Amino acid sequence: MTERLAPDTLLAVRDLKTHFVYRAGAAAKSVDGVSFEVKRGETVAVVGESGSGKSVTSLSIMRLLAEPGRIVSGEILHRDRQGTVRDLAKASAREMRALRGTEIAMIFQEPMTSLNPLFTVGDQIAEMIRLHRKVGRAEALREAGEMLELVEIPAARRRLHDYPHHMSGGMRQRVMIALALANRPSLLIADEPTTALDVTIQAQILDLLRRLQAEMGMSILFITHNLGVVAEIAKSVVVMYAGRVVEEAPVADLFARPKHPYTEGLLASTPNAARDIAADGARRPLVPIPGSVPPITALPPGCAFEPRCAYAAPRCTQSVPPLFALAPARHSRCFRHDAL
Amino acid sequence: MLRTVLHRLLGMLAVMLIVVTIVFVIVRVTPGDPAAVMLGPDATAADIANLRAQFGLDRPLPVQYVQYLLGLLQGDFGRSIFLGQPVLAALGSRAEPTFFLTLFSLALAVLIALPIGIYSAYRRGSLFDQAATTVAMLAASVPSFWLGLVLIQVFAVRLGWFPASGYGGPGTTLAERLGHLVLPSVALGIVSSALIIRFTRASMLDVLNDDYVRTARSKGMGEARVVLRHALKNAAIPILTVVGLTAALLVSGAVVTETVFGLPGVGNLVVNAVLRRDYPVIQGALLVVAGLYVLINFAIDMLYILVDPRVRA
Amino acid sequence: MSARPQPLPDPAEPILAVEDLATHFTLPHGTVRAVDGVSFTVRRGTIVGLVGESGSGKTTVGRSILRLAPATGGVARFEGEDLLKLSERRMRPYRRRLQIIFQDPYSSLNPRMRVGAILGEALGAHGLATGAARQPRIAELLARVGLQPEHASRFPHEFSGGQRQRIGIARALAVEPDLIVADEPVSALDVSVQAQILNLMQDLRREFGLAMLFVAHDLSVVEYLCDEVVVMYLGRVMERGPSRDVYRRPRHPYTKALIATAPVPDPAARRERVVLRGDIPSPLDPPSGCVFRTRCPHAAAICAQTRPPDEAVGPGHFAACLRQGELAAAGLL
Amino acid sequence: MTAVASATLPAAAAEKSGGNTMLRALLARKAVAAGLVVLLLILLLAVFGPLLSPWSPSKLSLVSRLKPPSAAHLLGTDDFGRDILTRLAVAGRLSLTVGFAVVVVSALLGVTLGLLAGFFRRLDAPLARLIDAMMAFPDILLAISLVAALGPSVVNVVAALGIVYAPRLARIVRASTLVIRELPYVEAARALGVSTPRIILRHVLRNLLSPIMVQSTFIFASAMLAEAGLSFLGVGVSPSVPTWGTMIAQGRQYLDQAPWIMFFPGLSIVLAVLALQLVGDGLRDLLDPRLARDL
Amino acid sequence: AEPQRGGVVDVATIGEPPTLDPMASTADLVGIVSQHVFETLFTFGKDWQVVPLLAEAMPEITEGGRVYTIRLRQGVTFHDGSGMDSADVLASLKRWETVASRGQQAAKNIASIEAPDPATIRITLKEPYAPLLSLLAFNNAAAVILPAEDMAVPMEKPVGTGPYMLKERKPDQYIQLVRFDGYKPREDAANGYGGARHQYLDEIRFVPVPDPNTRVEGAVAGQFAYADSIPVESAGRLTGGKTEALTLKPFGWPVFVMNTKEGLLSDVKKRRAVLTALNPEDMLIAGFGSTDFYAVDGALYPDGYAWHNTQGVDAYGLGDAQKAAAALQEAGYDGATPLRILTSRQYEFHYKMAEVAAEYLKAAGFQVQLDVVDWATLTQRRQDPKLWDIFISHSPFLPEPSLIGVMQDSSPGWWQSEAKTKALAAFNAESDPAKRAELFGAVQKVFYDEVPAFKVGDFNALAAKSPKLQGFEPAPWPYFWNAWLEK
Ligand SMILES: Nc1ncnc2c1ncn2[C@@H]1O[C@H](COP(=O)(O)OP(=O)(O)OP(=O)(O)O)[C@@H](O)[C@H]1O
Ligand SMILES: Nc1ncnc2c1ncn2[C@@H]1O[C@H](COP(=O)(O)OP(=O)(O)OP(=O)(O)O)[C@@H](O)[C@H]1O
Ligand SMILES: [Mg+2]
Ligand SMILES: [Mg+2]
Repeated sequence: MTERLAPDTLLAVRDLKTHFVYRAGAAAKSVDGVSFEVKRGETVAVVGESGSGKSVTSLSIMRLLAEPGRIVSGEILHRDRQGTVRDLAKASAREMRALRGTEIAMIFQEPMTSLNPLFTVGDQIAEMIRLHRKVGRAEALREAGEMLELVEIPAARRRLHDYPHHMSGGMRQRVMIALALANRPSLLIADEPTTALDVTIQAQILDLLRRLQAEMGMSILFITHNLGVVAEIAKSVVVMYAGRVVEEAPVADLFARPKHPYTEGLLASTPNAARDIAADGARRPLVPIPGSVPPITALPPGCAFEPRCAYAAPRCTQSVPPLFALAPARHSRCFRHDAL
Repeated sequence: MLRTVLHRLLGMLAVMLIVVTIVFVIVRVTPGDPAAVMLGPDATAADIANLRAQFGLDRPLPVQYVQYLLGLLQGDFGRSIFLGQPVLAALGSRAEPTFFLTLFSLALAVLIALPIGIYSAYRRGSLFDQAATTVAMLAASVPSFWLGLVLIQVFAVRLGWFPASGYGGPGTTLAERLGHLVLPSVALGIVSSALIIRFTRASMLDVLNDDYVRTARSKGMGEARVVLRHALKNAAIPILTVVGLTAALLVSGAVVTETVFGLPGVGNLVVNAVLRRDYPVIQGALLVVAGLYVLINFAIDMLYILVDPRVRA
Repeated sequence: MSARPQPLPDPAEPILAVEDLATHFTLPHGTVRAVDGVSFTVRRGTIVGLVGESGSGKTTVGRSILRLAPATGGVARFEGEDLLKLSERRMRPYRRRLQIIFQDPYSSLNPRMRVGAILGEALGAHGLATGAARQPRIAELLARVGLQPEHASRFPHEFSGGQRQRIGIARALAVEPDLIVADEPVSALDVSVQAQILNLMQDLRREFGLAMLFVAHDLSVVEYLCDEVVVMYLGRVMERGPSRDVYRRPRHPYTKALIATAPVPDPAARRERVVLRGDIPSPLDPPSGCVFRTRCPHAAAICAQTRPPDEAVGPGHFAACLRQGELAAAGLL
Repeated sequence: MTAVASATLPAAAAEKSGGNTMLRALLARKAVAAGLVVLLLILLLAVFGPLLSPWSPSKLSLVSRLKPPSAAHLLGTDDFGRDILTRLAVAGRLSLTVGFAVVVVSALLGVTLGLLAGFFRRLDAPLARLIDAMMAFPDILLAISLVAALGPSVVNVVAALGIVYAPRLARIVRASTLVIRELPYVEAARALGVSTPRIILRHVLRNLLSPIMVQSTFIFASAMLAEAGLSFLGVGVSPSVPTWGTMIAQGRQYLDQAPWIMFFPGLSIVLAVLALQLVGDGLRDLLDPRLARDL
Repeated sequence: AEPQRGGVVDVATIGEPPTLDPMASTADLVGIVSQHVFETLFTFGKDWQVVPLLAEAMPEITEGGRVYTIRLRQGVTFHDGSGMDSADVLASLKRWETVASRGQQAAKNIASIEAPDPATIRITLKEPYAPLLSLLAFNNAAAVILPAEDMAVPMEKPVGTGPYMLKERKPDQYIQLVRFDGYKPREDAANGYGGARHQYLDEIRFVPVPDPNTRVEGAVAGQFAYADSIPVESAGRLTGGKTEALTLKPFGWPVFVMNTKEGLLSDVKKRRAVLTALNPEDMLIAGFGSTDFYAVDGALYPDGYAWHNTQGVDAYGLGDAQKAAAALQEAGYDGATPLRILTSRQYEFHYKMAEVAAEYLKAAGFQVQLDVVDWATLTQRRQDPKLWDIFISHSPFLPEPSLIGVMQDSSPGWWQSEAKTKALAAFNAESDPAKRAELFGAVQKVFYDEVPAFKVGDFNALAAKSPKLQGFEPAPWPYFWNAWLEK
């Protein structure tokens, strides 16, 4: 299987389908054909609106899907430190446990609830360390203190004995980062880690992640719905819509020349002072995308974006467009990508 | 933290005062004259009036209320009209069977319910879960006295394994007396386990969906540890709450069970006291049981403060 | 302590003048100074943006003006009448003229009421469009916010977030208000839908000459939509003035940092920026003097002693920083 | 954003309160459907049973006392020679009526109390204490004392159990009211100048109907069990009034000789209570999984 | 078999006695327990004749039946070790006159009580009063003899002269009596409650088991040597070798007492209509199941009692709805006022008879309202004439008819009439037993004429007894001296 994964690539998701299957036979095709790659030491952003399947994708990689979620098909190839390539979609529960926290770690959107309220933050970090390495409790706690220092928590050693509720949202997110990085994973999945935070705190966290990445060299899969954050942090971007990847591009290309009507619409509907406010203060009206995201259980048979699309053509209603490769690392799921 | 404790304490006292008042009101509007009962079928009206005066039953209600409150403050729960002994003593002498009955049924219920509840929640929707939920519900639907009667029929009358009723005579050892509690404890324990199963399951379901459980899994932790360390500890408080409250509920169940099994416990005393119009005893028992409930609640609150660092702040 | 708002150079009379508004919540373990001496004005037909980090008191300002939260001090003059002093009965006519739109499109509509009933209740509360006139009026309102008349018979859950937000706006419009407090009306919406609502708000302002107090924490939205902006921090106003001036030349270190840290959807625009250190202090125990000083890169000893007054730094532009003149001169602002 | 969506969605699904959809969703659960069918059967028996039966529920026939189940008397006769099936049906009317009436009484009491406590800050502290105090009494114990105080009659049993279960509803209603009171749609109504009673009725109470309904089915079940318990202890409904509880108490002495007298009413209780719990559980799962905590 | 000494018996009683002071209560349960601890001057023999107990012999009656001179037995000691003499007796009888309801009844006729010497007591009556000895002998509101220094009311410690003494009392759990070693039995042969009382058993424990089914189950499981008052329905369950049914035949009579003072039944015509309407046989079947346990009998005392006669009984047992309806109409019944029957389930047969009676009364045109309350409420409510028209009770066949409730003017029902007073006065003043029996016929005739109550019939009591319990004589108030356990 090794040959299927380029040597500089840490993770490759190929045509992943994750569905939530209910007894009634109805299935929510939350992730329905997602492909992308994460190279060593690089940050890939996954962007998309609420419900587009970003979280389900990341949880599929971690194999932490809640019932009745199932990976239906596709592969998730992962290369570990020893160079072994594994398909996580088929790995055993035991293999996954060994990988989680050591090779792949994850931080979540809600810093307020992602830490166990009944244990001190020191204990929670130390637990992570001791789950994967044979070290004593004291040693683990000492290391946990170091991790807290690393994530710039003031008076780190003292705060080891604090409970999560003693800390602000920004601090807790730092603790989560310390926890995730305690065993120096090669891949960090960050699922909207700054969405719940204020802009000033968000900036702190983004800075921190950038710095740690530079120091530790891990790859980051950064999930967000904020295009501004994407612009700040990512090297390449994956845009999702209704469970599918609609566009993939290096970050500069994406903002300069979107190759999917959805991406284009997204950019046009986001206020941008430089673009929208004239020198005399007059406002150019925003160009919203009409309508709203269709429910994941009732997608149109063709392109999911077609009902809202200004470029829609008859064939768009007939079949789901494939992911067209436009250039190296440049894909679009649009029949009419040339028209853009 | 001290402030929190004080606050809860004051709240508890306020609740107790209302409890006392409710009890007093209920009992005083009760018809049926304790004096008439005590004097027997052929007593004359004059005798009855005499005895009423002797017990202070002829004074106006507010006066009786104030007297009662004052008495309570001095630890005086009144004297049983019928038994001729202080209410606290009467309750105390009946505490043993009720205490052990409650303890055994609770222990039994918890032993049955906790593992089932936890596993049901963990395997939500599985065959085990469905079976456990259904059986629990069935157990909660069976009148406990019915179950008691069946147990007596089978294990005492037919098989003769356990005594049918009572609590042993004078000079019996504690062990012998406790033998009388096997059947009642089973009857009561099974019925109360239903509630604990449902609560445990619900609380576990709640926390199993919490974000920090997912965090624990993302650390690469084994399932047993995730469930028993991270989830259960968080579910422990609601579970403890229901266990505590079940203890209080068991007293209620004990009323019926003690009657079925002829156990001389507090529940039995209350039923008898109602029939005998023994006001102070009813007051005392209701008060003690409600007080216990309030205290258990308070204890759980305190436990909350101990276990949950968020409340401690 | 804080300076009275100066008479505006603009001839337009302010429809709402808030002076020294304070709203304190007494909790078991202390007093939260949610709003602590806030002053600003809203002129007819303008949109005033209220920005600040979470917990800075934006929502409480709006709720206090509408008497949904009990103000503890100050005045809020609506056409000269101090709303905060009115009895609930005398407040009633003003309830028609002031309206509110909420952030959460899910909890702001009663799930058990049909859309028609929701709008009907708004009309009924002030005896507007009674009897046969009501149905057409409801249809008209729905049309105005881009929905169909037949939507009146549906329940809120049958709508998407953006549509619900439109219903919330229609409810506010039903009583033909003069001023709307919009509390983060687009924060909960997806970007693609957010723009629809922003455009709708623009239209309404133009069409009805509505004045609006627009609460948001997305700076680019405020910049795009608002004529004036008020920047809050820990219950106080740091800076206020015409949007253009404030965004181009912020005269308060907090505003400057806020603008600098807001991510911009443009990878080319990655700038050097001052990242504020630390967290917002607890509103239970705000710092003395200038509340911002604990995170301010330019804090000096004096900042701990004196509460900075609102200082005019331009036409209609005020900043509450003791050192703003000094910093501006040094090119640090 | 996600949190809001996922918290509201299950509730929203249930709110397709076109009645029909909800009923269909309920029936889709096998257990709930079974519960509803059993309840319906019991109800039919109670309503039409006595009309169809050739026997009178009250007429004594001492020659045919204690007859085991037979073709003439499907479930046998009791110690007065009355047909058990017929009495079971009549008793079912009463048991169900008692259960239902208890629900009504406790709902009136509990909902009022809970709304007042939850909506008006000033009343909250004292009323919450009162609710706590009432909760402190174990149900049977309090019911016994109340029935003893009021006298054993159907009305008094209903009143007593109504009082006993009222705080359960009050607590839930209060807790939810405290939440709903702060919700934006209530605030919006206030901002519109909608009167307080109307806010309480249309905005608060309307949204409490589901939890009230769920809790009510459980109260219904508890009340039927409690009524049986009280009758068993001899402090319930007057024994001359046939309810399943009094029938069990009456049959207890014939446990050996004529077990059917006690068996069938017992079975009826178990079935009815089980059915109610199944329905309640289904409703709760459907309406709001979070309610599970309050039982 | 030969009586054997030793052993402990558990006796299941219907409840906890309200007091152990036999003077303070007329409840049967009090008498059952306390008769083992306390003794009276006289008691009843096998055929309900008065026989001496603490008295040496039957009294010497002089002055036309007005003076009773009673010789006391010598060497009798109390449980506290002190000896009994006439001072104790005098004090006890004084206490009885004030505390006990039957004592108060007697006191009305007593002019004085004196103790001329330590071994003699003398009672002087105002008028001849035949029931006196029965009153002194009765174990119910009993004239027990206590040590003179223990006269406190309520009683502080139960010290008597009986064969057993109190060791421990745990209310609702047990009353433990142990053999009193200082007891000196009489020398004459055992004769009912009288004669020699042998103390074979080491201990007697009275265990209150209010629930009749629990008594049955306990008995079947072999837990109780004796279980009192078993519902007759359960007779069939008393099998299995550890227990057997014991019937006391006849035990007593269920009675529907009518309110002659106020309300519907203050009209004698309507009371007669009730009498006509009721069918005692059906009521007895419902209450007692089979003729093993009841007899349809209108006489106030069944055959075999000296008081038996058939005066007036032809009015009994008609169960004639039409005739009753006619009588009712004639009496001017409005057809709407409810006839309130007050009953309880403490004794299941009360309730069952009430159910049947209600059907018959309805057939006769009465509006019937059944008020089923608990026994405590019943005993209270029946004191208030405004609350009821009929209440249901029962009584053992008392050795002395004048002790019967309805014969008392003041007891609930409040039956008073010239005819009654006259008939009773004549009966009470006569001391010759044969003449008294005849005079009682006249009393019974008035009873059926004025219908102050409805005697339903005779019934037998059922008890459960272990086959090992020997030498036990069935009695309405069971006693356990003279009984022994077979090993
Ligand atoms: N446990 C689940 N059961 C059923 N459906 C689910 C579940 N989790 C997610 N889904 C569905 O899968 C789809 C994708 O959800 P996902 O959480 O991945 O979206 P997202 O892109 O992360 O959105 P957000 O920005 O709101 O976090 C949604 O339609 C959601 O309803
Ligand atoms: N009813 C209340 N009782 C107590 N404290 C309150 C209340 N309402 C608001 N607060 C407190 O007042 C402060 C300001 O809250 P407010 O909601 O006005 O902030 P905000 O700027 O709107 O924040 P966000 O951006 O999170 O909506 C916060 O610290 C908050 O906890
Ligand atoms: Mg997500
Ligand atoms: Mg806000």
